[in-house]
Amino acid sequence: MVKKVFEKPLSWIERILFIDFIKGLSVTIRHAFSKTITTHYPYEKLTPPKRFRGFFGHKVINGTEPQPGFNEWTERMKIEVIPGKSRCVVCYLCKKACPVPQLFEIDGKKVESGKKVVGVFNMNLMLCTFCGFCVDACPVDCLFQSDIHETASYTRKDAILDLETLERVGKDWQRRRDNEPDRIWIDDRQRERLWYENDVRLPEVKK
Amino acid sequence: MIKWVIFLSFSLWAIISGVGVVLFSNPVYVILWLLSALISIAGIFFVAGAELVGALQLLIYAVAIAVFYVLVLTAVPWEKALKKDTHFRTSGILSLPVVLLLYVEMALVFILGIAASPEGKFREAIKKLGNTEVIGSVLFSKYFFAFEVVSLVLLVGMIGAVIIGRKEKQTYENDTP
Amino acid sequence: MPWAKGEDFGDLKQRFKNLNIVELDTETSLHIDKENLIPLLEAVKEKGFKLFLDHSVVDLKDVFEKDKDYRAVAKANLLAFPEDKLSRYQAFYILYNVEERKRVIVKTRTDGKLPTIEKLWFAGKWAEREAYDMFGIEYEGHENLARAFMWETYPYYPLRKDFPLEGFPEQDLPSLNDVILGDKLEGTMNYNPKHTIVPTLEDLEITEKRRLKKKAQIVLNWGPLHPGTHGTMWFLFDLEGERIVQTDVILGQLHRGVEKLAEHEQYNQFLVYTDRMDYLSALCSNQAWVVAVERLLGIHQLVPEKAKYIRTMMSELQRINSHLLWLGTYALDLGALTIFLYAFKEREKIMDILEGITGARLTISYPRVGGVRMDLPEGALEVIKAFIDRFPRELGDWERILSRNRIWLRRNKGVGHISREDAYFYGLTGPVIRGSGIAYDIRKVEPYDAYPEVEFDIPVGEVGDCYDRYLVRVEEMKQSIGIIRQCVEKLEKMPKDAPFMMESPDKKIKITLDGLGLKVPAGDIYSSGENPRGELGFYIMSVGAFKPYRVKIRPPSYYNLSIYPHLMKDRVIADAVTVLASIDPVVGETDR
Amino acid sequence: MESVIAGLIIAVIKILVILGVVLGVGAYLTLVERKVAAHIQRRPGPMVVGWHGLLQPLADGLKLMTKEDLFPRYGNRVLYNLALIMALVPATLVFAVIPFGPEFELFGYKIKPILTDVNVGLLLVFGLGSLAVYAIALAGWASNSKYPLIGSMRKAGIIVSYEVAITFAVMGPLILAGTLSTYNIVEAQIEQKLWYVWLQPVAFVVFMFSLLAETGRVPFDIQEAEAELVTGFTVEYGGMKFGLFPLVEWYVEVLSLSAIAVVLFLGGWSPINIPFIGFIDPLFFLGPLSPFVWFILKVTALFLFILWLHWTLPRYRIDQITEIAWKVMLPLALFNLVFTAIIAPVVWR
Amino acid sequence: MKTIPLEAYFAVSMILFGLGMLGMIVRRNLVTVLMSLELSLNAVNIAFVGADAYMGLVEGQIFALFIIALAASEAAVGLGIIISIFRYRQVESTDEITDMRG
Repeated sequence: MVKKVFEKPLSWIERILFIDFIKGLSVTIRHAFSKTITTHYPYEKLTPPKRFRGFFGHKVINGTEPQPGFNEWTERMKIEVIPGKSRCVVCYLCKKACPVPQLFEIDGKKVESGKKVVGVFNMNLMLCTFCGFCVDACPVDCLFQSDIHETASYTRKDAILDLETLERVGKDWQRRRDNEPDRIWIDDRQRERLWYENDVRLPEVKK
Repeated sequence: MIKWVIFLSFSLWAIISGVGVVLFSNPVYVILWLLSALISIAGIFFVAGAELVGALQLLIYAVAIAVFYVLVLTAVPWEKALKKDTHFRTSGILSLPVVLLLYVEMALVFILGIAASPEGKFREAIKKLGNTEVIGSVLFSKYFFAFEVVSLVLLVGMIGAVIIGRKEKQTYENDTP
Repeated sequence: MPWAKGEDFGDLKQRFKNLNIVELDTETSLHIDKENLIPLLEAVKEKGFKLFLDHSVVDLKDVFEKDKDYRAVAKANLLAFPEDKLSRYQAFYILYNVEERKRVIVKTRTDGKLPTIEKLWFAGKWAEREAYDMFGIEYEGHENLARAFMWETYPYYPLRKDFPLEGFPEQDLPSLNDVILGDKLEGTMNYNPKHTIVPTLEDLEITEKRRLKKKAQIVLNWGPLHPGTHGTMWFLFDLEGERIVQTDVILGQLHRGVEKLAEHEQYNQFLVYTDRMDYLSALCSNQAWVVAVERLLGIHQLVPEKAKYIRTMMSELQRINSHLLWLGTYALDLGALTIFLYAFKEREKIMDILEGITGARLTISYPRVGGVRMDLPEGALEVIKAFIDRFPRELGDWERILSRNRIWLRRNKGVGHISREDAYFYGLTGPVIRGSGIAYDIRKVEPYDAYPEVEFDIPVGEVGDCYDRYLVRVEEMKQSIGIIRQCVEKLEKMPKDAPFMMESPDKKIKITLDGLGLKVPAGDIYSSGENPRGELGFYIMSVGAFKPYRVKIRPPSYYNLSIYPHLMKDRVIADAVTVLASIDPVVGETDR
Repeated sequence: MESVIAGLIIAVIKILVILGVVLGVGAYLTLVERKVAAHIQRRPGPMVVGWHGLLQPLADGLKLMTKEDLFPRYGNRVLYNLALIMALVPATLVFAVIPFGPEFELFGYKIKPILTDVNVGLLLVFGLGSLAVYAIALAGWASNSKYPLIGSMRKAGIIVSYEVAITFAVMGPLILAGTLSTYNIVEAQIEQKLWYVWLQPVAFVVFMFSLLAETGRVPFDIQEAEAELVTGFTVEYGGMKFGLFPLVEWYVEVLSLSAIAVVLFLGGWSPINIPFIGFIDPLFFLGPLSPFVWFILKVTALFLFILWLHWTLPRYRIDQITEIAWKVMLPLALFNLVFTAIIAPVVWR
Repeated sequence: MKTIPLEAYFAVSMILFGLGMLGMIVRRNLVTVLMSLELSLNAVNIAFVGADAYMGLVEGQIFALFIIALAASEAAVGLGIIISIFRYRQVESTDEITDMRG
């Protein structure tokens, strides 16, 4: 229940023969002759896991929408379904769930058929905390967070994601990683460099 | 010839540094000039063939003693001291005749002393054994008592310095933010 | 539930006529008038409630203005003397009895003046400074009633209800783009250029001057940006040679008004800000907040077992993570440069795990009220198992370099000695109090999530110096490994599709993943979690709305730091880093 | 006259060689240190500039050269710059009395690979070596800032304390060799077929501790202790001026003092020595070059050992360091000196 | 190359000694007075060593060593006194200390 921590004092033999130093030195020399574990960052990059909360994107309509939710929501919000365009149904749930709702600027746009599509969808990432509440709130699996994490830019303007950028990120994501299994990470070979001592055995990736 | 050149340059250096010691007002510059004088005097010692004294001059004087001065100077707030004129001008001019008199007296003593000097009895030994060894043998036989007295004086000086420089620990009441 | 019972205070009832003992589901509180506050606190302290936990004030202005709220609050019996509508503030003092494991809240009402408790608990001195800073409460007899976070000339009291969240538009602050590129930004980028006033250099100078009397020749500014302070703390050392005569702490360099934000966020959304308080142990803070809200809702029993185990396991991983950073920087401060990178090597593995499971490395926001955000991904348990199998060996390596090294011993033993009485007096918690030999651990005292079901020991030190704190933290890492192992075993046995979010049986409380529309009934609670740095407590007062009425965070680092000036008396500068690192404050938490 | 000119030319060549080698090697030792530190910490170290970062010191130098030269407003500019010179000059001057190898003949001239074989070489080494105190004290004072002042005070205190210990520590080997000349000390060891480290282990340990202290290496690097004093007395220096101080302290001085340690305790240019057996030279195939290689190898080994210590140990506190100097190292060295002085004439000669 | 005459050593010694004396008289600051004293002591050392070199003796060098040793103790005690005066009286010039009560 309660454990007293204790270390016995240095003995005279240890003091005179510098045994404490020698022990430490033996550890460091062993490490000095082991493999290095670093990733040479700008030249090699790890693949972030699928759950990584990076830049935002809009998934586009390509037939993999969560059904029947998507159809219900398009009917309720009167949304025109255009393949290859954003799945957004202009429900404002993301804005409602956001701790900093000022960062969203969402507006619908009328098309000829009388229905609506999303017209404006700006996100100001300078205010964003990348918490993922908006992603949880999205009822049609449209808004998501991709693995893009190098987000530095020269001007503040670049920190605004508009609808075009979001759709581009989304298409890119759907092409690259949408079909991956929900696995802790997928780049076993890259992670091996850090984890080789730990002898990790992960179950095989199912394609 | 070369020896003369070296000796003269060292002497000149020493004298310039000595003038610097007297004239400069900032104590930190003064200690630097003193250091320079000490090093050049060590050079004169080397020219004179007194290697041990020269090396000890460097080791003890230039490093150990002068360092105390530097530490004292850098530890003490000098802003106030630097503002003031650091020379007694009038008394300095008044003292010049006295210094001149001193010079004359010293010159007299030196000239008379040279006339009555003994001839070198260790010259052969120095050539054979080297300076250091001869000094050691003479120091620890003939001047052993003086050596002991000097070491005692050093010890007393050290203890005295520690006692003088010690500071009573001040205690403060316990208030914290 | 570790709350004191009403009968414990039976004798006090006779002594104090106005004393009103209230027992709720969530807490036990003593209501007393202002005049009898100090005698009551003294009496309670004598009864064994020696450890000071927290003190602050609630501004009741909005409650009195809105009749509906007032009725709800009065019905829930949250107010001391609810009929008194003139006294605007309600002060509360949270105390703990270490021997009998009981907690109690003392509540009183005031209109702006309170007697000081600095003689009873030093930690109260700092709490009072904070309350003075945030509410403008005048403490009579307080020795150093300087503002805790804001600068000295700041005219407002930010946590009062009449101070708007956006502040007052008074001063032009052009955005960076305006200055450099001349851009006129439109749309979402168009910030309001008017802000509440910000400090000028003169203000900061006044702040620096208004401090305890200067005691020595040299005043060393240690911080706000200094590698030894682990963040942006500002220490002023009065030095005599290298000996420190007096220490002053100026906080507030990272003050972001988290408590004010909490009053304007929904319960679930505030999770994001708990990440940013103690950013080294975000998950533990998340868990503490989530548990507090669940207890306030009364649903903490209904959370699915899987979620509980996942939360426990992850927060123990986070604890190791945080202690690793502490170990690395501690060794770095004492000159052992290599341990820092060794610790970061293992920390990187934990980061990999956390990133794979939660999606973020630092600001995790993984738990949700009623469960966790996502189930564990494939392969997570295997990786964690591989990690905990290897980790004790690495820890042993570091201990071989450090624990019995003569230099390490000389730098740590006898430095920063905290006695048991001091630990109570300064309101210490976490490894700092355990280093002094007091087995105070919330995970045992008020167990939450899966902690009652796992076995672990509380490591305690004997002397209470830096070395004991070091050993305690190292031992805590080993205990965490044990907890994680038990959790992994349990989780492996659970079916893959077991629920990870709570489903309310009676649809009375609707809980969704995003927490939209989480309405909490009127009530208040003090609930705490064991963070790597100590007890992170949340005092939440709800008036039955979607947003909390008042959230007071008890930051462990803030009170742990309050002993620092005391410890630094008559030590040298080199010990300043040792002691500071062994207390291990995180500025995001002290300042909030 | 011709011999004088030849002597002068040889001296100039020696000076140039020593200066070039010392400063060049000093600069490249930064790379060695970074690589050693990196591998101890499981990193590869500099890898980008050149093959395995071989050109990194040049890039660093270029970066430092092109940096802005900052000067604190109320500092003393003369002393601020003088401190640099006073740090650099004595540190390189020490190499004047280090013998790199035995005497050899080239084009009919006998050349001793030592700049000046003074009778009192060792005293000079310590005299010059501790002139560095001035550089540090002045650097701290001239910066007009509190951190540099504290750092320089610390360092000056350490050097003054350990100068005493190191002087007493080298007395043992001096008594055994019977000379103060560095060249003759090595010759005496070769003659007596014994490294003095076997006879004077206590002196060696004291010497190594003092070496670490004087050069500000871990566990005595408190003058710069970045957690407490940022970088100590170099806080207010910028650009190449900032770069020169560590170069002098951490590399040139370590190099010179480890060379002295090799000369005094490890038999200078002699090959491996085993007591009662004599010298064993596995590098005999190098012929006349082997002594030089041995010397370089020994200095390198000592330097690497110092790096290894640096990246393993924590650091002491200032009061503990001076306490160790006066309460442990000085009594040990004195005891060793007295013991040697009593035993050596009876047993040794 | 002949040896340097004794007069040369004496001349240098005399000049430095005079400078040291002058410094001791003229200086207002306590520490610099002590420094001038050190300069005078060194001048004497030059005379001793020069005479030795001329005459082939070693006694002068031995006395130079004694002088160095005594200078060390003098510096220690003198600086100690100066520091304590600074600490208690906060003065920095010789004429401000008019009594011996510390």
